[in-house]
Amino acid sequence: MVLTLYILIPAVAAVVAWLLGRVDTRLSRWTAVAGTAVPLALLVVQWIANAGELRGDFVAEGAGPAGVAAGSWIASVHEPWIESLGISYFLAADGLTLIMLLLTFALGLLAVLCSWRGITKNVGVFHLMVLWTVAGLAGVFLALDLFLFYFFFEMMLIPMYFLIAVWGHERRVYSAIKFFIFTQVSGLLMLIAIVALVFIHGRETGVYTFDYTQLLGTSMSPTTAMLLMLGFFAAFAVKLPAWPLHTWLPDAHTDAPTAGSVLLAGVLIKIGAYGMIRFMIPLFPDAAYDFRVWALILGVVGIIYGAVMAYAQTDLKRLVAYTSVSHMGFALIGIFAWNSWALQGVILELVCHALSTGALFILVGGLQDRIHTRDMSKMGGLWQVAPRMGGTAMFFAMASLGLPGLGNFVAEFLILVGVWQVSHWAAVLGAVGLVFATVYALWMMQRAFQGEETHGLKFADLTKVEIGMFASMIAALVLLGFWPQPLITTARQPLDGLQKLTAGTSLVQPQTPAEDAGAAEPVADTVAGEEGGP
Amino acid sequence: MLSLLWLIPALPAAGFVLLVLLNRRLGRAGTALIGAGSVGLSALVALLVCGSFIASPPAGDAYHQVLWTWLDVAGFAPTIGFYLDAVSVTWVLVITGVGFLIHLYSTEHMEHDEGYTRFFMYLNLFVASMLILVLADNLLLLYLGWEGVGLCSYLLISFWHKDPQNVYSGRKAFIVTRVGDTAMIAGLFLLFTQLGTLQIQPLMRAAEEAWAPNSGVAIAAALLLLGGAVGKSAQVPLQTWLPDAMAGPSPVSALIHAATMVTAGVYLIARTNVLFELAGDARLVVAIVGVVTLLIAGFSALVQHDLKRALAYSTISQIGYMFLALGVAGWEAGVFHFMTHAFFKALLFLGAGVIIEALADEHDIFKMGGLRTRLPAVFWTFTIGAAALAALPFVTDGFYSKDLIIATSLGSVDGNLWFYFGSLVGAFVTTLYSFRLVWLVFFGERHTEVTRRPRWRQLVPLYVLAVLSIIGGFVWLPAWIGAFHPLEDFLDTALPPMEWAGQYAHFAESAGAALLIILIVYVGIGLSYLLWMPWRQSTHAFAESPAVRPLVAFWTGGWGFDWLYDRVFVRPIRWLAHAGRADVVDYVPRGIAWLNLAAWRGLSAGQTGRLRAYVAVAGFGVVLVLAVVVLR
Amino acid sequence: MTALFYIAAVVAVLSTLMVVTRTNLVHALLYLVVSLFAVAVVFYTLGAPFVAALEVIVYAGAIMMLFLFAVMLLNVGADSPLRIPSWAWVGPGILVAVLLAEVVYGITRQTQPLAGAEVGPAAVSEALYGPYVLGVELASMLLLAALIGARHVAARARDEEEAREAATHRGAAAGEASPERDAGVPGAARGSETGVTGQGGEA
Amino acid sequence: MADVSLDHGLVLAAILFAIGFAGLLTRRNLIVVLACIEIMLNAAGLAFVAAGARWGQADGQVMFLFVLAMAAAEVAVGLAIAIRFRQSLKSLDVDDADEMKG
Repeated sequence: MVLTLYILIPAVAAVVAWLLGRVDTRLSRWTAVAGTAVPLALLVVQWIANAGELRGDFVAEGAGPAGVAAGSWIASVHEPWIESLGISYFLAADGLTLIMLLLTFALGLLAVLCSWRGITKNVGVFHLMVLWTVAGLAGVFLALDLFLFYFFFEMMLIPMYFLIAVWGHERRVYSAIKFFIFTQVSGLLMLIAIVALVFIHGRETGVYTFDYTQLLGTSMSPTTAMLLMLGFFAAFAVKLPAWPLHTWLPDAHTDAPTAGSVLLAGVLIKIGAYGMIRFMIPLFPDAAYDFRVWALILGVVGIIYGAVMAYAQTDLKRLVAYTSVSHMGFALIGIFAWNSWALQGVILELVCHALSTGALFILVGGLQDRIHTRDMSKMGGLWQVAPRMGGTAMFFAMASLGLPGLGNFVAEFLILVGVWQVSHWAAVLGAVGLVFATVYALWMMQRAFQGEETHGLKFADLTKVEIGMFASMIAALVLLGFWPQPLITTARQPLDGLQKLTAGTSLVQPQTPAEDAGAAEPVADTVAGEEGGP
Repeated sequence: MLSLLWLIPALPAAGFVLLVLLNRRLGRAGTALIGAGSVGLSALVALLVCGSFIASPPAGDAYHQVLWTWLDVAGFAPTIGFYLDAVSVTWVLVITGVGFLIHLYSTEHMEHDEGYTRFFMYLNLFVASMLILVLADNLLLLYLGWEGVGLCSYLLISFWHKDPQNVYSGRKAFIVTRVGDTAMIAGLFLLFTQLGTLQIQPLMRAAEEAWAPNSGVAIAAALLLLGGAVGKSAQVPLQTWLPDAMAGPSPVSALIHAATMVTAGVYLIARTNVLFELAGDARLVVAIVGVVTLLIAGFSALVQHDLKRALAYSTISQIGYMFLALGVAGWEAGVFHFMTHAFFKALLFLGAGVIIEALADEHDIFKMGGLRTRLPAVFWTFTIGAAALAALPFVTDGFYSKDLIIATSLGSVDGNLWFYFGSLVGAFVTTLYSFRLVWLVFFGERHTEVTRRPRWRQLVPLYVLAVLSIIGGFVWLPAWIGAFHPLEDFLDTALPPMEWAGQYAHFAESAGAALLIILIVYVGIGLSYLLWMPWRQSTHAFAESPAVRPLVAFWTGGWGFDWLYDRVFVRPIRWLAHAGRADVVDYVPRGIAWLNLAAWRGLSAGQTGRLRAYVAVAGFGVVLVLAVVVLR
Repeated sequence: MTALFYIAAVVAVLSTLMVVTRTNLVHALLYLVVSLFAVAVVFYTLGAPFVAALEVIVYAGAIMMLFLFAVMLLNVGADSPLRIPSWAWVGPGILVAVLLAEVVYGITRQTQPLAGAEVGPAAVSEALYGPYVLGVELASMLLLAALIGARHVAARARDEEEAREAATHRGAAAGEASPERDAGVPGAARGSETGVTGQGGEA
Repeated sequence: MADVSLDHGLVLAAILFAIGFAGLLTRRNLIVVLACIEIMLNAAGLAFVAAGARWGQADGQVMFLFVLAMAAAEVAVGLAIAIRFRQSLKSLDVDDADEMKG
C-alpha cells in the first residue's frame, strides 16, 4: 500500500500546490516541499524497516525465473486493472527501486528548493508540473507491469515538456519539442516491442499478460529477440542518452529551468539505465549479448565524444549537459558488461552523477539568476566575487572528473573493473575519457571562476538555502566516496537476482576472482582466454 | 602506540576540514595555528609511532591497521587501512617533518597574501593525501591519495589564479599526470583481474606465486604502474609539467614539487618492488627512463634563467637518479636518495623563496647577484643545499646517497657501463648547474635591491634543513669509510637488500670508484667557478653565439617536448573540439527536420489562393481518373 | 421530335458558347437564358415535360432574375475584367477538349435506346413524396440555410459599409484638432490588419 | 418523344459541362464564374434526366429537382458573396481573392 502512496502523495500535493498557488505562492512552495519530503521520509522509514531483508538475511532462494525476481521484493501491490488485456496494477519494490526512489524524491526536493527564488511566474502551475514529474518518475521505478511502466514513462513526459516550454530559457520551445519528439518516437518503438512481446508470449503459453515476471524467459527466435530488444534499447538509449541519440539532451538541459535540469539530469535520464537493467537485459539476455560489442562502442564513443564536446562549449550549462552524455556512457558500458562490479558501479554512478551534476545545474542556475548569462566568455574571476560559490564549483568539478574520495570515483572504478573483464579496450578508453573529463572540468573552472574579474560583476555569494543544499550533496558524495557500502548492500540482492535470471545465457560469465591469492590461477585463465573483448 | 597510526593522516585532514568550515571566521593567527599546528601534531604523532616502530619492531616488521572495509562487491573488497613498514616510515617521517617545517615557513612567507586560509587549506589537504598515499595498505587507497595530491598540486600551482598563466600551469600538471594515472588505473584492473585483490602485501605474494619471472603479464602490469609513476614523478616522457609547476608559491614548490609528491612514483615502485623484481624487462625500462631523464633535465637546468625553473629541472634530474637506482634493483639506494633529496631540495626551494621574496618577486638569476652580504643566512643555507645537490664529498648528505646510486648503477646485477657513465655525466652536470646558481645569485654585482629580510619562522626551517642536509647522509656510510649503515639495516626489513653482484661490483664498491666521483665533483665545482665568476662575460657570449644559441634554446625549452605534445595532442584535439562544437551528430535530426520543412514549403507553395488554379488542378485530376477508368 | 432535339441541342451548345465568351455581362446572361430555354426543349423532347417547365420557371426565370439583380446592384463594368485575351483560352481549351474526348469516348462505346415513354408530373410527384421525401426535406433545409446565409453575408456587407462611412465621417469631423483621430482610427485599422494576418497565418 | 439514343443526350450534357468548365477556368469575373457553375450544374441535371428517360423512370427527374434546389441555393449565397466581395476588394476579379494562399 505504501508503494501507491509514493505516487499518490506527490500527485495529490501537485494539485494542492496548484490550487494554493492562486492564493499564496509561499503556501504553494511549502506544499511542494511536503509533497517530496513526506515520501522521502516514508522511504527512509521503509528502508530502515527492511534493512535486514535488503541485506538478504532471511530471503529464501527463489525457484524459477519468476521466483528469483519475485523473491526479493520487500513490498508489492498486485491488483487487476484491465483484465481482458492482461494488464494489472503491479507495483513492487526491491533495493534497486528504493535507490531510484530515493534519487527521485531527494532530487525532487532539491528541484523545488532551488526554484524558491528563480521561479516567480505561475508558481502554482510550476509546482504542479514538478510534482507530477516526480509522481510519474516514482511510478516508472515502481511499475512492474510493462503497460503500467509505459504509462508512467509517457506520463512524466508531458509535465516535463511544459516545464521546459513555459519556464525555460532562450530556445525553450525548440528544445521542449525536440525533447518530446525524441522521447516520444523512441517510446513508441518500445511500445511496439512490448506489445509484440506480449503477443509472442501469449501465443506460446496462451496467457496474454503484461506482467514482467511472467514475461521473463519468453523464448523466441534470435532475430525477433534482437528486434524487440532494439525497440527497448531505442527508448532507453534516448533517455540515457547513448551517443548518437543524445542531441536532445544539451538543448533540453540548457533551456530548461534549473528545476527541470536537475530533474532531467538527476532522475529522468536514469530511467534509461534503470530500464536496461530491470527490463531490457533480463527479457532479452541473448540478444543483449549479441549486441554487446555495439553497446560498448556506443558507450565509449559517448564517453569521449561527450567530454570533447563539453570542452568546446562556451555556454556553462551546455557544458554541464555534455558531461552527462559522457558520464552516461560509463553507465552504458557498465550495464552491458553485466557483472556484479559493473552493475554496482552503474547504480553508484547513477546516484553520484545525479548529485554532482544536479549540484552543478543548481550552481549554474544560481549564477544565471545573479548575472543573467551562462556565457563563460562573460564570466571569469568569479571566485573573487563569490569564493563560496567558487569552492563549491571546484568540488563538483572534481566530482565530475572522478576524483577518488568522492562517490563518482568508486562508481567509475567499479564500472571499469567490470568492463575490463569483458573488453580491455573499452575499459582503457573509458579511463582515457576520465582524462578528457579533467580537461573540461578544469577548463570550466578557469573560464568561469579563475582569472581576473574584468566584467565588473558584483553579486551575492551563496544564500543559506543554497549552502544547505550544497552541503548535503557534498556530504553525500564524500560519504559515498569513503563508505558506499550501504548502497552496495541495498542493490546487491536485486542485482544478483537479475544476474541469476540471465544465468545460463551467454551474457553471464564466470567472475568473482578468488578472495585470496591462492586460487588465483583459474581466474587468470578465464580472463586471459578472452583478451581483447568479445 | 602504533595504534595511533590513523591519527597521522587524520590530523591534517581534520585541519583541512576545520579550515573549510571556519574559513573566514579565523584570523591569520588562527589559520596558522590550525594549518601548521595540525601538521606539527601529525609530525609529533609520526615521531612517536615511528619511534616505537623502530625501537620495538612489531611482528613481521610491519604494522597493519584496518579502519573499515571501503566497499565489498563480489570479492572486490579494498579496505581503508594503513600499512606501516620501513619504507612508509621513511616517507611518513619526511613528509610530516619537512611538511611541518614548510608549514612553519609558509606562515611567514604567505602572511600578506589574501588567500592565506585557502593556502593552508590546500596544504593540509595535501599532507593528508600524501600520508594516505604512503600509508595505504591497498592500491586503490594509494590511488586515492595519489589523485588527492594531484588535486592539491593543481590547486596550489594555480593558487594565484588571477593570472591565467598560473591556472594553465596547474591544469597542465593535473592533466599530464592524469595521463599517467590512466595507465596506472589500467594496471590496477589488470592486477585485480589476474590476482583477485588489490591489498598490496597479499597482491605481491600472489604475484610471486602466480607469475613466472619476466612473464608477459607481469611486465604489462609493471609497465602500467610505471606509467603512473612516470607521470607523477615527472620523468620522461611526462616530465613537461614540472617546470611550469613553479608558478605556485615557493613553499609549494618545496613541499610538493621537490620533497614529497614528485617522489610518489619512487614510492610506488619501491612499494611494488616484488612486481618489478618479477618483471626484469620493465625494470630495465625504469632504469633507462631514469638515465635519460637525469641527463635531459640536467642539461636543461644548466641553461635556465629562472631560479625556480632551474631547481625544478634539477628535481627532475635527481628523481631520474632515484628511478635509475630502482631500475637496477638498488631499492634502498633510491629510498636513501629520496630522503636526502627531500632535505636539500626543500632547503633550496625555501631559500629560493626567501630570495625571490626579498627581491620583490624577481626570478631571473642574471638580475640577482651579490646577495652574499645582504642575505647571509640564506647564502649559507642555500650553499649547503647546493653543495648537497652537487654531492660535495663527505660533508653533505647528497654525496652519500648519490655515490651509492652511481655505484649501484655499475655494481648491481642489472648495472652496466652505460648507466654508470650516464650517471657520472649527470653528476658532473649537476655540480655545474648547482654552483652556477650559487655564483650567479650570491656573488658578483648586485642588480636588484633587497627589500625584505626573513624572520625566524622562515629562518628556523632553513637552519634545520641545512643541518639535516649535512647530517642526513651519515645514516648510511659507504663500506670503504666504515661499517655504519642503520638505514640500510632498517630498510632491509621491508625491501630486498642491496646486492653487489655485477661484473664490476668489486670496483663499484671500492674507494676508487668513490674517488672518481669526488674528482668529478671538484672539477665540476672548479669549472663552474671559472665559467660563471672570472669568465662570466665570455661564457655569456659563448651561449649567445649563433652556433650554440639554438642548442641553448632547445635545452631551455626542455628538449622540445612541450612543442611536440602541443602539435601532436593539444592542437588536433582542440581543433576537433572546436570544429565540432555545434555537435555534428545533431545534423542528422536537424536534417530530418529540414526535410520536413522543405516538404512543407513545397506543398504550401501550391496553395496559391487562386480559385481558378484549384479548379484547373481538379480538372487535371478528373482527366487522369477518367483516363484510368475509361481508357483502361 | 427527333429533329427538335438536335436543333435544341445545337442552340444550347451555341448559346452556351456565347455565354462564356461574351464580354458584355448582360449579353452573356441573356445568352444563358437562351441556353436554358434550349435545354428545356431538350427535356421536353426527352419526355420530361415537368422538368422542362421547372427549367423555364426556376432557372430561366427565378435564378436569372437573381443574376440580373446582382448585376444591377453591383453596377458591373468599370472595375471587372470582362475582356479575355484569346491566348487565355488555349490551356483551358486543351484541358477541356481532352476531358470531353474522354467522356464522349466513354459514353459512346455502346449505344442504348431511350424507353420512349413520357414520365409525367404525377409520376415525378409520387417519387418525390414517396421514396425521396427525405431528400425533399433536406433540400428544403438547404434552401433555408441558403436563404439565411445569403441574407447574413449580404447584410454584414451593408453594415460594414455603413460603419466605415460613419468612421470616415467622424474622422473628418474630428480631423481639425482632436487627438482622438490618432488614437481611434489607426487603432481600428491595426485591429483589422492583425485580424487578416491572423487568418493568413492560420491558413 | 424524340427518337434519340441515351448517349446523344449524355454527349450533349458533356458538351455543355465542358463549355461551362472552360469558362470557369478562363473567366475571372465572379458573376460569369457563377454563371458557368450554373451551366455545369444544368448539364449534370441534363445527364440525370436523360438517364431517367432511358428507363422511363421518374428518379432522374427527381434528381434534377434536387440539383435545381442546390443551384438556387448556390446562386443565392454566391451572389451575396459577390456583393461582399465587391465591397471589400473593390473588384469582381476572382484572382484578386488570394488571401488564402499558403
